[in-house]
Amino acid sequence: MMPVKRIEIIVDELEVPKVLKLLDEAGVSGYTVIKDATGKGDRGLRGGDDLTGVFANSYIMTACPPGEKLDFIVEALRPILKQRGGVCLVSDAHWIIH
Amino acid sequence: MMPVKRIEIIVDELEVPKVLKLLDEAGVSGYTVIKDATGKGDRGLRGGDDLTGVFANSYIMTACPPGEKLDFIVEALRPILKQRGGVCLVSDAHWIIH
Amino acid sequence: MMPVKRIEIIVDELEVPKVLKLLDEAGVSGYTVIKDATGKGDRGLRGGDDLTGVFANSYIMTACPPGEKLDFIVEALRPILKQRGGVCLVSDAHWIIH
Amino acid sequence: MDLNLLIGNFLNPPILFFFLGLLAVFVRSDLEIPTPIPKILSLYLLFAIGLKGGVGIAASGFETKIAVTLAAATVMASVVPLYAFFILRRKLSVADAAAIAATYGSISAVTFITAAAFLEKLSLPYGGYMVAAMALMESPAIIVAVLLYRLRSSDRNGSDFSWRELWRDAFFNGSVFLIMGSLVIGVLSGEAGATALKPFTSDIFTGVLCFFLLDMGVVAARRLGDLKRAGVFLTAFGILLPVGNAAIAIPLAYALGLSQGDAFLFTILCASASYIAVPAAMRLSIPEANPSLYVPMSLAITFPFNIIAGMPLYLAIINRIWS
Amino acid sequence: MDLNLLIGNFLNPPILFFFLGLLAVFVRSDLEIPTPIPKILSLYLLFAIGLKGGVGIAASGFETKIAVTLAAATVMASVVPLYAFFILRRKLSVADAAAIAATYGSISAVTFITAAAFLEKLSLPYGGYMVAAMALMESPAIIVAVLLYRLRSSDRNGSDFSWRELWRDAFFNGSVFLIMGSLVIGVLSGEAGATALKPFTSDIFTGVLCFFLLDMGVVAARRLGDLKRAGVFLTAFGILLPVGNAAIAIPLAYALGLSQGDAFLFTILCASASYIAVPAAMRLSIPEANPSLYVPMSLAITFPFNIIAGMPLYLAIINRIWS
Amino acid sequence: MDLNLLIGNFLNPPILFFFLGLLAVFVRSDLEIPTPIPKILSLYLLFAIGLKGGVGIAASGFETKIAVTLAAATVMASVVPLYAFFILRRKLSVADAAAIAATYGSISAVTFITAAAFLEKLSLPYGGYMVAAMALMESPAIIVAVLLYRLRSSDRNGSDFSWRELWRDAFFNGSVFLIMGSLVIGVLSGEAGATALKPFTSDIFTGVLCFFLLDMGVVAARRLGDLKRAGVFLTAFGILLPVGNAAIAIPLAYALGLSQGDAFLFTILCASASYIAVPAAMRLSIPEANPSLYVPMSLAITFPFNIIAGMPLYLAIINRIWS
Ligand SMILES: Nc1ncnc2c1ncn2[C@@H]1O[C@H](COP(=O)(O)O)[C@@H](O)[C@H]1O
Ligand SMILES: Nc1ncnc2c1ncn2[C@@H]1O[C@H](COP(=O)(O)O)[C@@H](O)[C@H]1O
Ligand SMILES: Nc1ncnc2c1ncn2[C@@H]1O[C@H](COP(=O)(O)O)[C@@H](O)[C@H]1O
Ligand code: NA
Ligand code: NA
Ligand code: NA
Repeated sequence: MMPVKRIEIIVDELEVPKVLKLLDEAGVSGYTVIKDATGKGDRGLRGGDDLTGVFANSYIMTACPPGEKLDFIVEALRPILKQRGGVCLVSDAHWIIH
Repeated sequence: MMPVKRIEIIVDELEVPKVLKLLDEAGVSGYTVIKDATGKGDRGLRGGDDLTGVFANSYIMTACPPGEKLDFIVEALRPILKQRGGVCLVSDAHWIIH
Repeated sequence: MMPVKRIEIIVDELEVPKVLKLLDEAGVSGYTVIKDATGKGDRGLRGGDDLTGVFANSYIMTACPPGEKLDFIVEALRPILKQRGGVCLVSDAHWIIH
Repeated sequence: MDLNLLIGNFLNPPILFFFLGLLAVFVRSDLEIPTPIPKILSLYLLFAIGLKGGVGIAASGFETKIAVTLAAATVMASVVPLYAFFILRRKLSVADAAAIAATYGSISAVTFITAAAFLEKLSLPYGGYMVAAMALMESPAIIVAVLLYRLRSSDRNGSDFSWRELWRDAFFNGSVFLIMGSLVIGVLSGEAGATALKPFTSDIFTGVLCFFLLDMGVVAARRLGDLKRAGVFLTAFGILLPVGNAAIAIPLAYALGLSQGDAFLFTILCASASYIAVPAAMRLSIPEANPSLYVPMSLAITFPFNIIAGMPLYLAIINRIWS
Repeated sequence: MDLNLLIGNFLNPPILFFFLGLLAVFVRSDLEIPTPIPKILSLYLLFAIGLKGGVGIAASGFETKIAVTLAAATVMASVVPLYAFFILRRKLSVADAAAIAATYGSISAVTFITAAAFLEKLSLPYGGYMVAAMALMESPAIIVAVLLYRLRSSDRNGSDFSWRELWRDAFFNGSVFLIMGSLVIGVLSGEAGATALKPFTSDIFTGVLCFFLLDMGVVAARRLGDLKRAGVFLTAFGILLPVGNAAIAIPLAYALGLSQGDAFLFTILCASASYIAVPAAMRLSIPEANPSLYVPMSLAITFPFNIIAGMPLYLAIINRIWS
Repeated sequence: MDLNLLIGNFLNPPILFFFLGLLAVFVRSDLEIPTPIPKILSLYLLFAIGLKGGVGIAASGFETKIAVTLAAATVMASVVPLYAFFILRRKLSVADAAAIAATYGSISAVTFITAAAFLEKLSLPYGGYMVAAMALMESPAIIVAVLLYRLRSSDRNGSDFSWRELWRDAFFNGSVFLIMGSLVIGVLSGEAGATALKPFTSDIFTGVLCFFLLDMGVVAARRLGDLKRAGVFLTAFGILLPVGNAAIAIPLAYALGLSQGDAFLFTILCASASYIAVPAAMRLSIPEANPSLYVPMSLAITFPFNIIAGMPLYLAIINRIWS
């Protein structure tokens, strides 16, 4: 089992393409997206109840080896999160290599 | 990056408002909810296949700094989980501060 | 709070029954499934945009005590992941016992 | 003629699609209506039946006979859970007995709708106010059951219980609210509104109902497994109580001088058991009760029994008595 | 007669269902249309109105008067955000002012659709090309607002800004694209296509609209809370600007020699505010702007005002002037 | 007249909406039909066509000619994958060859439905039993392909393979099961059922088909990228094999003495490729095969080719021969 960093990102549905582009640039091996995550944060309630996607979140998860990639992603995400809001959590995990 | 506790709660869709109220009372900075999580546990299969929400789960995730808040949440959740079933996991993570 | 291993599995929607059967055999106390996880990996983009389920992922999460169960699950999963693709992450967590 | 009714009902597309749904699960087909479609289909059915009822009332006007019928409906909905509770107490915990009592005291809108479609197929008329009766019958059983539960049960986990919430769950839960609302809108907008909405609320209605019952079949079959837990007593209860309720409802309807169509719907309401409004309310106000008992009972026993055997049976009896 | 219009509109099922949705939230009912159903309902409405418009154009043919009207529509959609911006700047940041200006410069397809249904109820005819006008009026305000924002704002976070993307968001966002596409398809397939699609696009239309407005009511009521943040100034703005726009649109429509139906739709377009296309575009190109201002303003103030009071008001005035 | 057919088909709303879907992706619009709506739309289409077919059979009755046609259909569905496999083996692995062979041996219900709508537009009649033929043609290719695969491939990963599961996936997968079920229900409920369901199954059918094809266009365009991997050989295969199958099907249909409408549908069935039932089955029983080959081939090449150029082409030839 390979130690990896598990990065969880929660952002506007509308920001998702930008974040995924960023992950591709970082060269992660892949990612998983769960749409229609509702929630609450500094920008208030986010019902998935609208037609605009302005108030809907998506949940993005990617596992990547610790090191440069991770730092690149984190640094690239900061401005987005700062400007557009959202959350990014990093935790440790082990990847079952197959 | 700030060390935080990542709390995951899986409960009846019907219990969600109660749990969120509890989280608000605990003063967490926010939370994320993913509806329509199906699953299996002590109370048997939980298809998302019903009209009542009685057999549907929701997944709730919140990140909060370790310490009192966490303890408050855990203690407040216990009776709910005991009575209504459900699961609560706590793990370590780092929050990208923006 | 009981230390547990948090196993996350992301596979084809079509593989889910097989994986859940496997988890039941391993005797886990339960699991949670989130359907319609889209994503990207070695097998390319996985829009949830098709009628076949061939290109849709599901997210499976189970918490189980460290030890044999875990090893059994990991070993049983490897061939499936190898052949059908997908990802399995294992991380540490604490279960709020109720 | 009873047999004709039975067969006629059996060959009714909605019923056939219910069977198709059951069959899908038995042959382990992966056929299923993905969430949240069943939810929206049921909202559509409530929306449509509510409007139909409202327009019907607007047309017929409001007579005292209607008021009497509505009163009778409310009374039945409050009495049924009482005797159901005491029957169930012989074998079950207070919590389970109360929750199942609520389930059978309340009504199943889809059963009502299927029955109404059955009447239309036989071109037997019915009054729009019966929809109002349905709406009125959803909630009382919930209140009665929770009262029984709280009077009889030692552990009241009063901590997080609130009458206000119960009241809201009982009278303002989505389905009750939507039927009532559509009913009122039907009354207000009357003929004009009716004609504008007819293609949506009437013409495609049967088709949507078929689709919905297809899903009901799948869900019912899936829940059948839980019945092992329910055992013989509850399985029998799931068939005999509806018949018993019908045995009370039919004479009562006769005494009230209802038309055959109205009497039939009144009977089916008393005989039917809830699986939308009540389970949600019970889960919240009687958490000790086991949903794997009361949901499969109403969904996998009483609902199929009513739409397959119950409807033709009740109607046959009514035809005998009225003619 | 104004009063009749008001009441007639008020008793229109779609409006009544909008109120029902509001009410559901106020009584804290759990009634809601689950995602993604509202999305698909709105796609259906755009699809249907687009086809209707296209067929209408195919029937009427393309005269210069149409071209003039379309030009006037585009001009209005570009001018409204200008003066809206400078009014808003008195109290708001450049970002918020620009975003709200875009919201009110653009249009609300659902308001237009509700207005069209209102006309059909009164059997007042309107030209299919008004749908084209609607489609044309969605985008200009977005461009204008972003221009204003980028000229006036110091921090342009130019980093991730791209005109190509803005252009695409403005002209190819899902709703604009679907209306335009359906419109063209309506023109191409003409009468033959129309008859084949009529049951889907016309007959069940009102019913679907009711369902959609039920959800709109729920969403609007949920967003009402955000209005505290908006305050008196913006709440007043949300009502007065539409009226002001109407006061410009009506004489203009008269000058252009539009029929009463077309004038009414032209007015409602100018008076309506966007809550689908614009918020998404603003979120991406003016991220500093606070969506909790511009969304609730258009959704919870302007939309209800227009469909409840605005429509009968504007039509009454038009009837006065034209007759 | 061929040209008229081509244009007439091209201006058919469903086809136009397919193009609109393609266009949406090319201009990078964010238009999309959110899941699970496409799924439910396709269930609706199967439901509706199944009922139509059943009612048709109930009306026409069951003659030997029908039996012969169904037999021929089954044979074609078993033979096509055979020769397809050996053609494909020249360039591809056993797994990929078998999976693609299954894809082209089986049928596309939506292609069939679009073809049926095309016939109705030209008011050419067809027999309800052709729907039965469609249902029968879905599964054999799956069995044949898996047989070929398991005979020819060294690595059989027999571990988790089960014929029972394969059988179930082939004959009881959701789409096959729903068509078959609706067909039988159509036969059982006959005229009475038909009239009750007509508004839902027939009137709004074309509209729903347009919506579904809009989504098909989006999905097909998205999958176009994968075709790079497919290369020239498979791209050509995706067009030439259908034409080849049609070249066999048309004379066969003539020999069987089918009407023009039935012959056309028989041809389109042989020419069409599956992208619902087969991919799911292949994924499970031939996991080595690459879905990014067989799905885009049927979805992004063969499906568009058939509904745009194939349908008018096949019909033109049939008209020539039959007249
Ligand atoms: N402490 C938290 N834990 C989990 N999710 C959060 C937290 N804070 C914010 N979020 C999620 O991130 C989204 C955007 O956060 P914000 O930008 O702070 O409004 C919220 O809608 C939540 O879904
Ligand atoms: N060991 C577990 N791992 C992950 N999820 C679980 C586990 N046990 C239970 N769950 C989830 O929690 C829900 C309620 O659990 P229970 O109350 O035990 O029936 C289940 O339906 C699952 O979705
Ligand atoms: N590095 C990763 N992080 C998160 N999810 C991943 C990762 N790699 C693959 N996945 C998920 O696993 C699915 C199947 O992966 P694959 O078999 O590599 O195509 C993908 O569609 C993603 O949803
Ligand atoms: Na009852
Ligand atoms: Na406007
Ligand atoms: Na074929």
